[in-house]
Amino acid sequence: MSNGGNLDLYQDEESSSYTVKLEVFEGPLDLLLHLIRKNEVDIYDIPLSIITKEYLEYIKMMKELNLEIAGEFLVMASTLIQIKSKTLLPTPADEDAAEEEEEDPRAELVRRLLEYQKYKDAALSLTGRDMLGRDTYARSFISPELAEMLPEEEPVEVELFELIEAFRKVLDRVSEESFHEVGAESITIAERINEILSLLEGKESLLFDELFPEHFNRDFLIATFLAVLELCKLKMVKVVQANRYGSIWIQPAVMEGEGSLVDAES
Amino acid sequence: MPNLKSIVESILFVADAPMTLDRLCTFLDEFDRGDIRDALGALQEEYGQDGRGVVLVEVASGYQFRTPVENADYLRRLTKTRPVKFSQSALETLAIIAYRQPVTRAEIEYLRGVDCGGVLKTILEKKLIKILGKKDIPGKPLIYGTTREFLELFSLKDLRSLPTLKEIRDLSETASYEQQEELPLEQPEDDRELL
Amino acid sequence: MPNLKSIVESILFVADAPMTLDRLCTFLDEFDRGDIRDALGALQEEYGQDGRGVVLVEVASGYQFRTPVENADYLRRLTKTRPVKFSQSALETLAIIAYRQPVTRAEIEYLRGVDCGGVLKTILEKKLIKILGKKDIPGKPLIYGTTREFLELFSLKDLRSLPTLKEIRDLSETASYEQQEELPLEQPEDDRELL
Repeated sequence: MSNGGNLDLYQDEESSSYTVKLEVFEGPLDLLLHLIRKNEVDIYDIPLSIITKEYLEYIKMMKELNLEIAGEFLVMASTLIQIKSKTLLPTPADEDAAEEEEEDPRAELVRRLLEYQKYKDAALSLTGRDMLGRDTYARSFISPELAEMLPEEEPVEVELFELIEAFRKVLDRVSEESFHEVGAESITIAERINEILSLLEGKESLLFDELFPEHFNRDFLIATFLAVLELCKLKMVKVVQANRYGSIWIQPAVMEGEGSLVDAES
Repeated sequence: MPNLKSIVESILFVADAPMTLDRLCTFLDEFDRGDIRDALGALQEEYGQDGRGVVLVEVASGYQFRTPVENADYLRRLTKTRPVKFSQSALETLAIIAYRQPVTRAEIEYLRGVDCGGVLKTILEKKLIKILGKKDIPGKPLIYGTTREFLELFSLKDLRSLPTLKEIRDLSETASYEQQEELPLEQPEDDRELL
Repeated sequence: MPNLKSIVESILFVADAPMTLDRLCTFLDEFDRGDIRDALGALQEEYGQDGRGVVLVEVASGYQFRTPVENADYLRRLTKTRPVKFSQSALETLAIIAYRQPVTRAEIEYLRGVDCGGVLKTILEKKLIKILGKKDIPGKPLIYGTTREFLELFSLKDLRSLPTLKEIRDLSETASYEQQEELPLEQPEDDRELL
């Protein structure tokens, strides 16, 4: 394992864009570890007054430099203050409370700091390894020998994340396009009526929510809603709700009269 | 002291095209051209021995490691199981079907904005989607849905285990802390102005 | 009479990912598994000699030809892509996922103390982690784990070869190696005057 020196620990954008050099920390835990190490104090016996003061000074400095202060830093600030005020409380005198043998209010924080330091070290040892594409190289292309032979069958290799990303891209594109050009006529109420009816076909009921996919463009949602209203008006569906806050169900209103509802409609 | 023969061997190994002496010399400009040529010669001899599975051939455009012809039949077996990557259009189409099934070709094409006939055929052949039936609307278009093989490919228990788009969007958006209430920052003493 | 060592060498050479013994045996099903293992051993020895520009490493549960570390500087001139570099946040997140998988985003964020949505998306896109499914707890959060590409990137034979996490006793001498007892966290006494 070579080459551990090749690290670029603080390469986040923030670090370069300000003239005043302010060390960048990965988060409040990182900052706290830094302060503990800098003050050479015992992590199992953190002097909260010193550490809290310096922690808050750091945040103040970020503020003065107009750095965006991530919410986590503020949460930790309040946690520190809370812990500090807890340690200031007098130990309860009565025996009942004493028996409970309360944990040091700092204990949870110490556990988190130690745990975080463990993974910080693990991250460091990862970059110290022989990294593919930095310290060692492999043939990352299809050898000409193989390329010349056409595969006969093609198993597929794909990750779930790629599938979802693909869908997200489609939807991003669609809502943009429909916003600009496609317009309301692309999905007519009549189309949605037919679709709802075919969804209902052979079923006793359909969850109202199922008609409204989570992410779809506004026109689609409006058309769907109007289609349901229209179907109610035509007495082709019933909209029911089991109780006041329960789910809304759609049921075919005509159970008799055989034959497809959709045929009757179209 | 760098080992020139080893360096040339490494370079030829990772290069995806034949490498000329000239190009080698450009990359290794601190070395002598004659020494580089000698290194190539030594490598050719080493890889020229009988029974090697890799040989160093000199083609018109330079030097390249190749496999010997007598092993070609075995390599052909690799191509039979070589996993192919999905094209973006196949992925998009598959994703639309997964999330919108039952769905017609027209609906897919509306969402993608392009013809999908070819892609549909491909993923039908791979058995990742199937024809569920015909939609009872004028024209009676075919409707598509995903198959058991689809679930297996993505190690999904059922369709409900597909992550929702919201879960995926949340990944790129910020931060749970934004949902958080006012911070209890009033403290007794003098640090207050720091905040 | 086919030369098994030569065939294995050819296969490892053209394969674009580490090749497991199992896969080799599937491809070469007319050969004995023991013989294939022997061939691998002979190749490892051959490529393990000093001054070779190609070495045979065990990575991601398989075997792969790679270049030795000492030639990295020269190879960097060749590759158009800049060497991989990871931000501290990506590395920490990867480390947590590697050691604690399957793990949810909330668990990672608790451990790091910061939001990790953006980082997770980046390393998902780089295929270093993958979605393993959903955790069977309220809210059904997604769970993450590392991929074969993760092992390849950090030259790890498998997840078991990750170095053991070091327990920290004292920050000033970061990382003492020995395993540590229970944390002495209950100390009711006299810290109070420090405040």
